[in-house]
Amino acid sequence: MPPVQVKGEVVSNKMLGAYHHMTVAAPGIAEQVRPGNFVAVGIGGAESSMLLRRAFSIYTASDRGVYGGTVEFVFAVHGKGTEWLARQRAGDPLDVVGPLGRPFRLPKEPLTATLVGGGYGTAPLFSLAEALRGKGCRVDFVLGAATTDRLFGLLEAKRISSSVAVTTDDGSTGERGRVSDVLPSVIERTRSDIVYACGPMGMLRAVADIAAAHGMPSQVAVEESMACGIGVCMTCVLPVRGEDGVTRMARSCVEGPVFMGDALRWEALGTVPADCLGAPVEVH
Amino acid sequence: MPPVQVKGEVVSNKMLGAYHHMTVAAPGIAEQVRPGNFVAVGIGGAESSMLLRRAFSIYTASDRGVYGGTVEFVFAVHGKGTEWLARQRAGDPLDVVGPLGRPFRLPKEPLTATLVGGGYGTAPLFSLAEALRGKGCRVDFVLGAATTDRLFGLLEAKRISSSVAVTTDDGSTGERGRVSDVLPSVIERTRSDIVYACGPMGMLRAVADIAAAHGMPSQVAVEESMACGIGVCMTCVLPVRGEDGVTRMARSCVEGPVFMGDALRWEALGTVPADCLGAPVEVH
Amino acid sequence: MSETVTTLRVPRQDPAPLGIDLSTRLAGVYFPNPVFTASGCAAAGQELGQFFDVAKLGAMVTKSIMLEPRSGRATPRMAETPSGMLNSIGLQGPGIEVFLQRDLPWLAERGARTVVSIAGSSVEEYVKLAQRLRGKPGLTMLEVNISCPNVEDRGKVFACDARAASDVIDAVRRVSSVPVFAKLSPDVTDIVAIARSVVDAGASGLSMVNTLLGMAIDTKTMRPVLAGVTGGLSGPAIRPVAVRCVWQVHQAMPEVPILGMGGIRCGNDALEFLLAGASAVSVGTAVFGDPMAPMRIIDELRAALAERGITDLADVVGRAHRPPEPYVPEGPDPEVADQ
Amino acid sequence: MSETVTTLRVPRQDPAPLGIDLSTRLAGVYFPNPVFTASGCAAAGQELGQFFDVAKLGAMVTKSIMLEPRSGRATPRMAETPSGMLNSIGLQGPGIEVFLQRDLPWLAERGARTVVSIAGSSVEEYVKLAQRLRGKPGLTMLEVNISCPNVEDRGKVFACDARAASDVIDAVRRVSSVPVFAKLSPDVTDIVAIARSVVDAGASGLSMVNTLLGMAIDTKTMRPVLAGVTGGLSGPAIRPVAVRCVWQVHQAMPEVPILGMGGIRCGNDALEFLLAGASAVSVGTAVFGDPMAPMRIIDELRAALAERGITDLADVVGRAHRPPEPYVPEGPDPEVADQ
Ligand SMILES: Cc1cc2nc3c(=O)[nH]c(=O)nc-3n(C[C@H](O)[C@H](O)[C@H](O)COP(=O)(O)OP(=O)(O)OC[C@H]3O[C@@H](n4cnc5c(N)ncnc54)[C@H](O)[C@@H]3O)c2cc1C
Ligand SMILES: Cc1cc2nc3c(=O)[nH]c(=O)nc-3n(C[C@H](O)[C@H](O)[C@H](O)COP(=O)(O)OP(=O)(O)OC[C@H]3O[C@@H](n4cnc5c(N)ncnc54)[C@H](O)[C@@H]3O)c2cc1C
Ligand SMILES: Cc1cc2nc3c(=O)[nH]c(=O)nc-3n(C[C@H](O)[C@H](O)[C@H](O)COP(=O)(O)O)c2cc1C
Ligand SMILES: Cc1cc2nc3c(=O)[nH]c(=O)nc-3n(C[C@H](O)[C@H](O)[C@H](O)COP(=O)(O)O)c2cc1C
Ligand code: FES
Ligand code: FES
Repeated sequence: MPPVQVKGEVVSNKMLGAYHHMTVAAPGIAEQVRPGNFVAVGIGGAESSMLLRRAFSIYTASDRGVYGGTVEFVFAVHGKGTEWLARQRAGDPLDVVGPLGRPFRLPKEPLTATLVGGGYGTAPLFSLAEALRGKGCRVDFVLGAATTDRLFGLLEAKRISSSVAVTTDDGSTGERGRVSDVLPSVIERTRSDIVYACGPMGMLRAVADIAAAHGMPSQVAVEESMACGIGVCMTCVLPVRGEDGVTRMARSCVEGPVFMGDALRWEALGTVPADCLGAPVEVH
Repeated sequence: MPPVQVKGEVVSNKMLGAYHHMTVAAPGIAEQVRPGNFVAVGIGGAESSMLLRRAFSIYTASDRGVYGGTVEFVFAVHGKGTEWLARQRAGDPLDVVGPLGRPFRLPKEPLTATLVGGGYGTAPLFSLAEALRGKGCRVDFVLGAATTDRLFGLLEAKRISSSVAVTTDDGSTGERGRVSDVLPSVIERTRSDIVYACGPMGMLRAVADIAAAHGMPSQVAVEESMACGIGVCMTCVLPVRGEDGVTRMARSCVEGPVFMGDALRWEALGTVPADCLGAPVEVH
Repeated sequence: MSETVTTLRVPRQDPAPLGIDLSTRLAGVYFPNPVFTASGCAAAGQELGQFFDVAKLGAMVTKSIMLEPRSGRATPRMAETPSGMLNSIGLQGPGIEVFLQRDLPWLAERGARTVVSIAGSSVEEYVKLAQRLRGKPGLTMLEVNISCPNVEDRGKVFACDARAASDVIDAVRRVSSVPVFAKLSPDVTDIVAIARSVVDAGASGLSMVNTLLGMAIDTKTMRPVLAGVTGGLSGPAIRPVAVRCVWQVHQAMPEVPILGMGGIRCGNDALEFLLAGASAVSVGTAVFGDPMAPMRIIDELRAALAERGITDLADVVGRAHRPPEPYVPEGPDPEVADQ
Repeated sequence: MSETVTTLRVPRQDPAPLGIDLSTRLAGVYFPNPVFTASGCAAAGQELGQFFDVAKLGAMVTKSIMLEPRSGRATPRMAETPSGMLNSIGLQGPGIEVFLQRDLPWLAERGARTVVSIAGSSVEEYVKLAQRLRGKPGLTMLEVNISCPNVEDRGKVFACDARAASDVIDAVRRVSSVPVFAKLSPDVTDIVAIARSVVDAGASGLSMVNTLLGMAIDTKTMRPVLAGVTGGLSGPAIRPVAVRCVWQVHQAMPEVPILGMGGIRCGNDALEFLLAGASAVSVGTAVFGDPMAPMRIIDELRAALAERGITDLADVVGRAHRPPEPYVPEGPDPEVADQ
């Protein structure tokens, strides 16, 4: 199902701890959303000095309701664009493109899955959890954040999963520490078969390493700076090892944002590894 | 009294025929306003692609009231900036600099004055009329516009003047034609001593010519594209003959917008007349 | 070329609804409308094909292709700037062979007119690319991206040196089966001199302009934002510079067709380039913010011509160079200017 | 200079509240803070004096002055563009004699440090201007605007020719009583080459950059907006180009002091130029939108340094050229980057 561009409308924009929870009426998008997809939102209108869309993982989408299809996402104010977005109110127009990106892949058989979320990175994991449970999978959550106000969806996680482990850097909720501190025990306790994760790069890498160490597959949703979000600009690339064993600079907006944890060249992030296809040869 | 920069707030923004009537709480500005002054309004906020202020003649200013000082102006939607301004609602912030420009000069003695306004150009004439009447002058109005919905302040003009003549291009109100068609008869009927005018250049020129033909002085408020409005950029210049008989490119934002009708080099507008101080000498 | 022309006259290319003829010609090649994509801002068409029919474009201009696969540069590769953006992609691409197998046929099947942009690091590489592309179905024109470092001249960019630029163009046009457009960089002291040299070398036309060299520094990390340190500035921010380049070159060589680009975001922007002397335009960065931009701009341009009572696009090309028309509204406030 | 320095150390120059030292030196001259006005964007100070005390500026840079009075060009002289503006003023001004009688004394009385910008159409004119300014009270530095047509070379702009540029600078610095800064144009193929030539000719420092040549066409009248057809592009739109120029020149000649400018609108923008290698900055177009901009930018810059735990402005000059600090936040989302 191809992405569509929709002149949507803000239904609500609420503070949620340190984050904003945005609901947008975006008919045509909601219907097609799968867990792990994201939307790209236009910022500031035609006279804005900000040309580029901002990408947000879809928290949930519903194709029913008075507004026709709605899409919800959770965002942190980071810079000028999200500041503007935080100021938008119910009824304001919002230009949305989506659904974008490759979603999480679901297992054929009913497995035990551990879902790891960092900060707002937890947002896309709830629809994933539901899809997994729909396939008869067991779902356990590990949620982490710097502080409690950045811990997203704890109650919801408890409602829809078999167990939830929580960490915060300051220990204000759950264990003091990182998700990577508790993930191994969770995996072992639940005899997990697969790990799904979304959050900052540092966390994703730690999660992928742990999964690998336990000889299990992981899928991680990355966050790379994106200019277009639709695959035409080549700004959002990461070094990824393909089925054929060859590393390519892969576009995270169309080949991702969900990648297999063992396909990402973690050690080479932010570089072009020498063995990458078409890597620059030093001219002497 | 130097101009000030004020973080003001929109009190109201109402449609008025084809125009918008904007009231802004701008304490510090209102107190100093004199007839013919203008304000320069910031457009679109910090992330706007529009850097320059928009200039608007002050319709009226009041230093009393709940909002502290308020300033009112009347504007037509012309391009992107005024489109934005038209969207602003009560409570929205508005950055205003003012009062700017040289106001109309008032006569010492109680004279008979004809005030000529074209379209929204009528706006600054009401405070002028009050000031003139305060000095015991007789005030007559000549108002013109393309169509009735662009005729501003007809009732108010009737209330505060001895007579009002009206023209519209389409004849929908008053006489069909231009203000210049009726001005001579008004001048003669009222034995006017001086003419004040504000409106588009074409009208101002016609008014100044008629005043000159009647051997009487005129003051006209011009409208030139302005980048700064405070006298530092040199974009808003017009060829003006000084007391010393020498023509200079004068900044309409600080030496104007009000000029003596006979000082403006009408025939040379949009050019640099050869006899202008420092005019380019052809290099061969 | 006549073949191409006729085959392109089929209705689905929407020649001119509302009785307005948007068709244009570049070096004798017919295009049903003047709105093209910009190289590197539309990949090879498949992605935009999800949003609109690429055959509805005046032409599809493909990402500059090189002989071999290229990884491009490390990330971050982009930075947003006021009304613009910086990019330093480093010409990532699959190489000409994959392009010929996978991308060009896809475009040909859909009936898209395709302008293939080629990039090399030596005259020889450009020539090889042009040879591989000879007579390939779907190929309508070549755009030669000479804003590339010349390995044979200590990495000096071809486009910044009249001699190097014309060497490339001369060599390419000798082997090309289609018209050859030279894509110029605005980062030069005298754009007209460069334009002259490539036209003298046989360029059929000029694509103007490529990005301006710029950079941004992250005040948090206190380091350059881009891994490549400097990058190309694009978007509405550069439009005045791009329009000036088109104006100057059309002024100097009115007979040379120009594909204008740089910050086109709406129909009026496109019209500005046409008035300056461009016969067609490329829409680049605007696509990132609005994937439908090229289709929207075609409609807006058609409406803009209609408003002005113009029925033929050709009437606006270079028109700003003509003396002012009598009916220019006087005074700054059109609505009461008739007072 | 030592005199100047001491006299400038009086408290009302606000040396460094919050224990942050914003003072900087250009060619040995002390300035209490690095925020200057830009030539042509602050006239000669009187108008801005209504909004703030001009002595609080790092320095006041005056509108380029010529020998004789100048009417400048016809109107329209400006066009707003995306995040920028075009101007074609044509160096309107009263001439050096009026400037010396009326403007410079006004600035001197107020204790403002004044950088006088001079412009000429021949080497001789520049020299005469520098001679008239010799030892005048209030004169702190000369900025030589070489973005002017050279009547002796068919109107070719001095700044676009290394030879012409260095001829002017060499002649001026021989007669000047104060440091001489050469103001460079970004409209050149190789800014480093031009910079080198003027430094070799004896420039004490460089002002970078002047406006980019651009133009706009009014799609209603279908004619150029500016009476002068082309004009200078300024504002945030050009900042990435300006920062790149400063970066390249500082990279090549780290010892040469740079007055950086081009699109500075807030304290972070100023910091970006300092990190690129500028020792001070000029604020131009931003003043049109916000007359208080220079004062605001001083405060924002001080706050930005405080946030980063930097107490001395000198620590950020050119810092972006140094290898990255260890504590650079990883990942795109700082707030949970510590996960
Ligand atoms: C696939 C994907 C999913 C995302 N999901 C979420 C989410 O659910 N919630 C949330 O709060 N944020 C999310 N982000 C990050 C979000 O896109 C950025 O926080 C946002 O773009 C910052 O914009 P800004 O204008 O506030 O910051 P600025 O720094 O002003 O942005 C400047 C430019 O850099 C880009 N940029 C800056 N930071 C990031 C970043 N971290 N990732 C990508 N681009 C960036 C912007 O898109 C813009 O083009 C996601 C990013 C991606 C790529
Ligand atoms: C002293 C003075 C008083 C004015 N009083 C009024 C008033 O009371 N009511 C009213 O409706 N308009 C008034 N104007 C005109 C008003 O400033 C313009 O209509 C407005 O700037 C147009 O901005 P825009 O963004 O809508 O148009 P755009 O065309 O997008 O503006 C682009 C640029 O051109 C400038 N510009 C465009 N048209 C004009 C113009 N006619 N005059 C000056 N600058 C212009 C803008 O300031 C801006 O910098 C006045 C202008 C001046 C100089
Ligand atoms: C991300 C990006 C990649 C680009 N890649 C190329 C390229 O491969 N070849 C080329 O000739 N121009 C390339 N360009 C330049 C554009 O084709 C165009 O000339 C320039 O961006 C100005 O147009 P715009 O402002 O509409 O984007 C690229 C531009 C961008 C923004
Ligand atoms: C209206 C205007 C007039 C200018 N006049 C001059 C001038 O007389 N001399 C000069 O050296 N630069 C002049 N400049 C260039 C500025 O000094 C500055 O170099 C340029 O505008 C970039 O800075 P900014 O983006 O902060 O404006 C002028 C710029 C503007 C906008
Ligand atoms: S963001 Fe443009 S290709 Fe991914
Ligand atoms: S608008 Fe700047 S001097 Fe008048």
